[in-house]
Amino acid sequence: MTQILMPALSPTMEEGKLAKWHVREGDAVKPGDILAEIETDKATMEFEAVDSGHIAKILVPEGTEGIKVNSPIAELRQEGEETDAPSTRAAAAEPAGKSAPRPRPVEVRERAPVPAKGAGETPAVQVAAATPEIPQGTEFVTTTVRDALRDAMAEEMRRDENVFLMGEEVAQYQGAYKVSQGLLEEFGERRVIDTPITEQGFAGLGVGAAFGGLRPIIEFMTFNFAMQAIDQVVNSAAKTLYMSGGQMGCPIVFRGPNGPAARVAAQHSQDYASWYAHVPGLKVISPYFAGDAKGLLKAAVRDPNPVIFLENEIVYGRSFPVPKLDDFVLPIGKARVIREGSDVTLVAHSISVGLIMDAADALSKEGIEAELIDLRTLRPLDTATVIESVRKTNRVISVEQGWPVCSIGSEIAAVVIDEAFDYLDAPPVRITGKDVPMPYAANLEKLALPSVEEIVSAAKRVCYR
Amino acid sequence: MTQILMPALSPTMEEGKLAKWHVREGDAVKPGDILAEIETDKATMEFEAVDSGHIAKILVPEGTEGIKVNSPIAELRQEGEETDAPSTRAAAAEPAGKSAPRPRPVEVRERAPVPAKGAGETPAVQVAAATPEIPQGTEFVTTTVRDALRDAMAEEMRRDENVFLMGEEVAQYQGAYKVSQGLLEEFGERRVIDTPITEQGFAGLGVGAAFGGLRPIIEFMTFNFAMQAIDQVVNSAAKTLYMSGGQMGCPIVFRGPNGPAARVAAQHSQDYASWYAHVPGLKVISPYFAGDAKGLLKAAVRDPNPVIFLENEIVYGRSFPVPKLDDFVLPIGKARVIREGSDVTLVAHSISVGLIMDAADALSKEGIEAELIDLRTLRPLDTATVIESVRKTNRVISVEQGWPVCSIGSEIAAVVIDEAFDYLDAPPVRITGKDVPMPYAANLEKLALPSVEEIVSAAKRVCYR
Amino acid sequence: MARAEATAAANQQAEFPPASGRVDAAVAERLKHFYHDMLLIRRFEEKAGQLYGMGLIGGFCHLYIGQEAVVVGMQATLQPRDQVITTYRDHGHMLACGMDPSGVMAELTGRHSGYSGGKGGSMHMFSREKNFFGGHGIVGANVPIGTGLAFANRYRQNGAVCVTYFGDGAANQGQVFESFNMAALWKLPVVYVIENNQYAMGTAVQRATAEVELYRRGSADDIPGEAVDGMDVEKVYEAGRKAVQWARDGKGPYILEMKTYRYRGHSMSDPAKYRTREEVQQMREKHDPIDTFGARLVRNGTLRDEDLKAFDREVRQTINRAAEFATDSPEPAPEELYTDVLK
Amino acid sequence: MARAEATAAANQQAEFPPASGRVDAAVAERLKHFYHDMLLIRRFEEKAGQLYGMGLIGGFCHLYIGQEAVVVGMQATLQPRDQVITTYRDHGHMLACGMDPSGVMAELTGRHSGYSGGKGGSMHMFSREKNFFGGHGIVGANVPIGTGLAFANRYRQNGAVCVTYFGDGAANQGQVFESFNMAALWKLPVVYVIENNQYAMGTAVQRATAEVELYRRGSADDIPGEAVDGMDVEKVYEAGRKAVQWARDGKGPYILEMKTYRYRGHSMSDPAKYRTREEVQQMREKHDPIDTFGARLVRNGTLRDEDLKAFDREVRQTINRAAEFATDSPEPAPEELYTDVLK
Repeated sequence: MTQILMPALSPTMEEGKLAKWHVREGDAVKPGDILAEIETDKATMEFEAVDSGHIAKILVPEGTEGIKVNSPIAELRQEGEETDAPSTRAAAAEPAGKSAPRPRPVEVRERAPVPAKGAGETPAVQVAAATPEIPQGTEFVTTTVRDALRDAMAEEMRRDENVFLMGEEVAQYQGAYKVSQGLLEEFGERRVIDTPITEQGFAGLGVGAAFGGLRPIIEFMTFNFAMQAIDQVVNSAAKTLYMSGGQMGCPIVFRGPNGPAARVAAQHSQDYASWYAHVPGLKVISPYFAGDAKGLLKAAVRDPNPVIFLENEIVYGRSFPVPKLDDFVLPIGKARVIREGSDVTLVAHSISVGLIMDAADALSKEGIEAELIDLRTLRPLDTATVIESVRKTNRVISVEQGWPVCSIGSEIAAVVIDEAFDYLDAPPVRITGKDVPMPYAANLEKLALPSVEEIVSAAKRVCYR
Repeated sequence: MTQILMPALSPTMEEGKLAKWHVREGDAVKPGDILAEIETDKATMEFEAVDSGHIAKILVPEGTEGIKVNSPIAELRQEGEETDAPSTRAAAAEPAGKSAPRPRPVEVRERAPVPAKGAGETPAVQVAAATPEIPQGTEFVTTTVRDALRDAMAEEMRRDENVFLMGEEVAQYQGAYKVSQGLLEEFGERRVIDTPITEQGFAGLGVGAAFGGLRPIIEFMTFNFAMQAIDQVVNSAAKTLYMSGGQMGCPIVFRGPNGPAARVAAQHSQDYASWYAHVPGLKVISPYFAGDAKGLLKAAVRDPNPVIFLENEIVYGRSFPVPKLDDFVLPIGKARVIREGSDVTLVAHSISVGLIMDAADALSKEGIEAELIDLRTLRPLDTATVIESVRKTNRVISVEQGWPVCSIGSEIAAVVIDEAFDYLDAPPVRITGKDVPMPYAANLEKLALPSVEEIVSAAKRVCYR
Repeated sequence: MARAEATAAANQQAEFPPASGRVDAAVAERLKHFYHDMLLIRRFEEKAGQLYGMGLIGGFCHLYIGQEAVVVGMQATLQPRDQVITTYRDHGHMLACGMDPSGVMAELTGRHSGYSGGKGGSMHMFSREKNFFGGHGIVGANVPIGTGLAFANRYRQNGAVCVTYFGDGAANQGQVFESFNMAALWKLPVVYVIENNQYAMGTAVQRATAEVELYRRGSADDIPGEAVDGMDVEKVYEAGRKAVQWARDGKGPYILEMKTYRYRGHSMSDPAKYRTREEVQQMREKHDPIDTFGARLVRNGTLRDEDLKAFDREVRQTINRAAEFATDSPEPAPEELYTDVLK
Repeated sequence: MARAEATAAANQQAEFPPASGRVDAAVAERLKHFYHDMLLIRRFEEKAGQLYGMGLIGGFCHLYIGQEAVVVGMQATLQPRDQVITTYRDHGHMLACGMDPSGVMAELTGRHSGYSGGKGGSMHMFSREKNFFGGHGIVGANVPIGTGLAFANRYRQNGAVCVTYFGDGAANQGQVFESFNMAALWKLPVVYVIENNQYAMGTAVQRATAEVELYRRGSADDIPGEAVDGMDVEKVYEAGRKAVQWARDGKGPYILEMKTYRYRGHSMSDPAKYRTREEVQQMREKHDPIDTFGARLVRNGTLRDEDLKAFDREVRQTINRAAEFATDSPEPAPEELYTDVLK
């Protein structure tokens, strides 16, 4: 008897729903037959048989949600090939061997901003308090970052006929990471356009369309693929306004996931934040929370300049409260203090904001109150907010997933030392991705990325504890 | 009568030689006729007539050297078209109007390294003193950086049959900037290869050739054009050794001019130093002196890793002493103290080394002794040499032509603050190219670039003078 | 320079080619403008070369001398709403689009009154008013951009066509093929004009390109292509009309390979050792687009010798005024360094 | 896995196709190896899918199921000195090159004993020993690299050919055309194998490519091209022999478009909604490269049903051993994080 286990059907899947059984007990199956439909965090997938045999028992009825990956869902009676023993073993519920690394855990739990100290209100209202754009009493809706981005695009496309979305798999496929779900249906093929795999070509085509008066949103399946298009982004989009003495505005958004996802290795895991932040003529946005993702993407679409909008694949599935407002637009270029504290300033953007939040919780237990800054925009960098905080806490730690040399952290350190030299009680600390291409192995990938432990330890060090 | 003036025949030409007259006094000429052959800093150019008329007088005999651009070399008697008056005026020796901007002056004078304090030896020997690779008593030959680079390639190609040079115009044309002069003649079409204008393609082809056991030198006409190829440089060349667990070495050199030249505007003037320095898996070299250019390029060709070799178009024409050795190879990854001083450390690479040398002279007159560091290699960055100097001088100023955000200067500041926090008497200063695309206008271009004045002023400020 | 526009407008109705040896009035008017506009470009470029020699123009400066028939013939096929985009050898295109020679020359000298306020220089100039979209410095990069302008036209159903010029060297760039594929797939209204002047900088076409018939460059995408004598403005016009109409009719892209020649080096600093002086002289003497066309006009009675001389005088005046303007205009104010980075 | 190599070696002299219905001994040997190697890939991929479902394999994982005939047929045309390079759908290529299934599977599970020491994963694996040059994650980027391997062969006059595989999606990338041009211009010994499995991720060929006959993709460079039934290993072998010989003879590049099909999604996380279940079933039932070929071998007497079953048992054992090895091997040591960045 072989146990059929709940499969992992995406790099980031932890658990799923058994939407439908395609077989009943007693049915004969052969490899390739569809056994069931499974709902993952992104899509409904068909689950195929790998071995021949008969379904002896169905262990989990259809409609069950939250089934952990690798838990048994059915039993298969095989044709009794004696050589299949190892297969049975390998398919056992608890894989043997010294380790069975799971995909790096994805925190899909709802994750609200940490409340400011002493406030008794709900986290959602705390977002409001820190964001003057949201009127008192606004209702909040828990939304994934993925859906917040989609909603931002949909709203802007409804508002302005000149806005369109173009990229690989954005239309029929609903987005490689499902960010454009539903847009083709609402806006049609004219405005939601699948491209060939020709990044340089369609990035340049987008620039031309922007010169021609449209408002393109160009999705890169990941910014790793945008390296092939970066000449068009920098030389054509970023520089032309200047080269034309102000004539040729290029209102375009280049967006997509940036940095590492989970186990996709070196060529798919680079963080381009510091490269783009280096280039005048661009604006660069890298949000963490769903509300910021929505409000800033809407601002990006309306901005008359080329905007690089760096998302994060793992963050797509995280949920946060988003204000229920008809037209929620946030200003580009403003960092946000997401938690006040007196002992050390932790600065981050994108997924690393989650790390500093966890670190702050841990530090608080040890009596260190960290002030947390979500940069949100990387160009222009809101150095004033950082400096103001450092003048209070006298210590600063930056956290990012990118490589260390000439990083966002290097810039933060240089700015802080320049503008708050006399306030510093310890040198600024940069916590970054390690200075290596991203490894595939689960244990090495974990080591390559910044961790809560590193942050906590650095914070204690600069606080001389 | 119209004066025929010595023409400027390249973006960097200041003066030239009248190699040959093709006309004599009394000859009739019409537009397009060749008047003379002029030797510029790069090539011998034919100089054509613009107007019709007769050569009335030849003012400068052939063979004359050092004729300043715009000085009269002959007189033309035109056919007497009355409407040509403005033309005559425009062609006058001293152009009227409020300004006649000249191309940014190129310092072609021989420029030896500044002697270390107190030494009575010649500058050439000083280079030796600071460079353990050069035996005592070695003869030095004054060489342009252009020729030093060519000599390095020629020597390596003679040494190793697997070394070849590929790029746009490297063969028949002898290099767009004449760096590969003579190589086609010596090594033939098999090893000196003109490519189509397809940067991504031939960069990738070079990577494949390196995987296949050859030692490619890929010349980019400028690193500005390499932005189209940067995916191959980073994803294929830099990451594959790691992704293959050490199997797939990629011994390749990508070289060419980087950063601004003279008046070539935004798309041809970007400095990519910090971008490449950011990327693990690469080595990044950016020399100033001819000897370093030679010794480090030879090291780069022999290195088993992908090496980015950043040259500078304006520096090509500068001359420095180069040791006359059969095989002069320098270690990659070592900065060099080119002048000792006690008051402030000035750090630079490439053409900015010339600026800090001039600044040090000026500062010395005001009683401030600067220590000068030529980084030479940007990855790995020789932070030890910088830190050691800063611990002595307690002040540091970095100078580069690239943009400020996430720059080499940001990295220097972050490293210094981390490793010499308690030694600093003033915050590190970053002097960089301004945070704008490069403008074309002569006056704006000058303002966009770091100047000796800025360095001197910053040095006085950090010394509290 | 309203002339170029007038030419274009005048010719939208005119029949072409003329049925007999004598030409009717509208056609005659067009032919005169052809001659005039080519001459204007020629004299402009000669003057630019002169100012470069004097150090008044800096950096790179890529002259269009020899190729005048291409832009002049093409421009006459366009309507004002149509767009033009090209590479860095762009002075001729700007003049053909009706941009003011003084403003172009002032940009070359890096003055405030230049089309880009002195910030762009020879390679980067634009006129939204004249639908001229540059002037781009990266070889081949303007091709996706031009394709994007055509995409915007189709998106807006505005009936406009984008003429995207590039050279034989750019014709090997990957993004050109990527553009061809998208333009063909989506039937975008774009005419690709390959100005094959035989040398990509110093590399002769056959040394850089496996298939030297560049009009076939779109054959992998089934894009119609045609080789044209780019030294004959009438042939350019004829082929251009057909191609532009094809694109305007929604049939998709069209490729015109203009066989042409540049007399000068790639840029001002190119000694052009890769070809013989004789080759250049041969082209100048036997195939010059202006001389041969002028002679034809005199031969068929459209113009007299005196008319040609009068054109020359007028054009020289225009150019001299432009040079004067470009020399006398002030440089940009220092604070302009920081403007136009963002809108 | 010395079998794949043995197949290649055995077949260098053998006649093909057989003249009569019965096949001679050498040919029969080759055909058996075809069947065996295709089956090995199929079972390997099924197991990989299973381990992915168990969370033992992470990230992306692009299965080759359905396309086995392409690499198996091609590999048999090669000599040991020839090189192979492909994209990220690379497991089949590695097995066909003779790489150890255990080492490949251990790389998929990210273990120290994997071909890249666990650092590369499914998309980035290499074997210098077997002349397999990856395994590349950027669509199209392996094409210039493969062209460069061919360049090195020509440079060294070593008589080797580089087979460069890529998909229908990659066939639109600009750098592919750039490579075609250089390969044609310099007559490099490279065979481009376009594995047209009909969908670039979720985009059907005709939605991404103006000219859907991909073997014509080199026509702008006059590169000979040919469409091949990629579901029939014998047809692949036949076409491959011709193409490889062409390249080896110094005649330059050759393009083979393999019409094939992948049964699974683009990667493990692809629900593949862009095609119908019926379309997939139709391919599996009527055109499966293994089933149809196996039936043919039984029909013409080369193998008996029992032989097929014996192959299946042996292959399953190999694969199960590989899975066990890949599950039991330790992860890389933590200090490996910092090795192999530079040599």
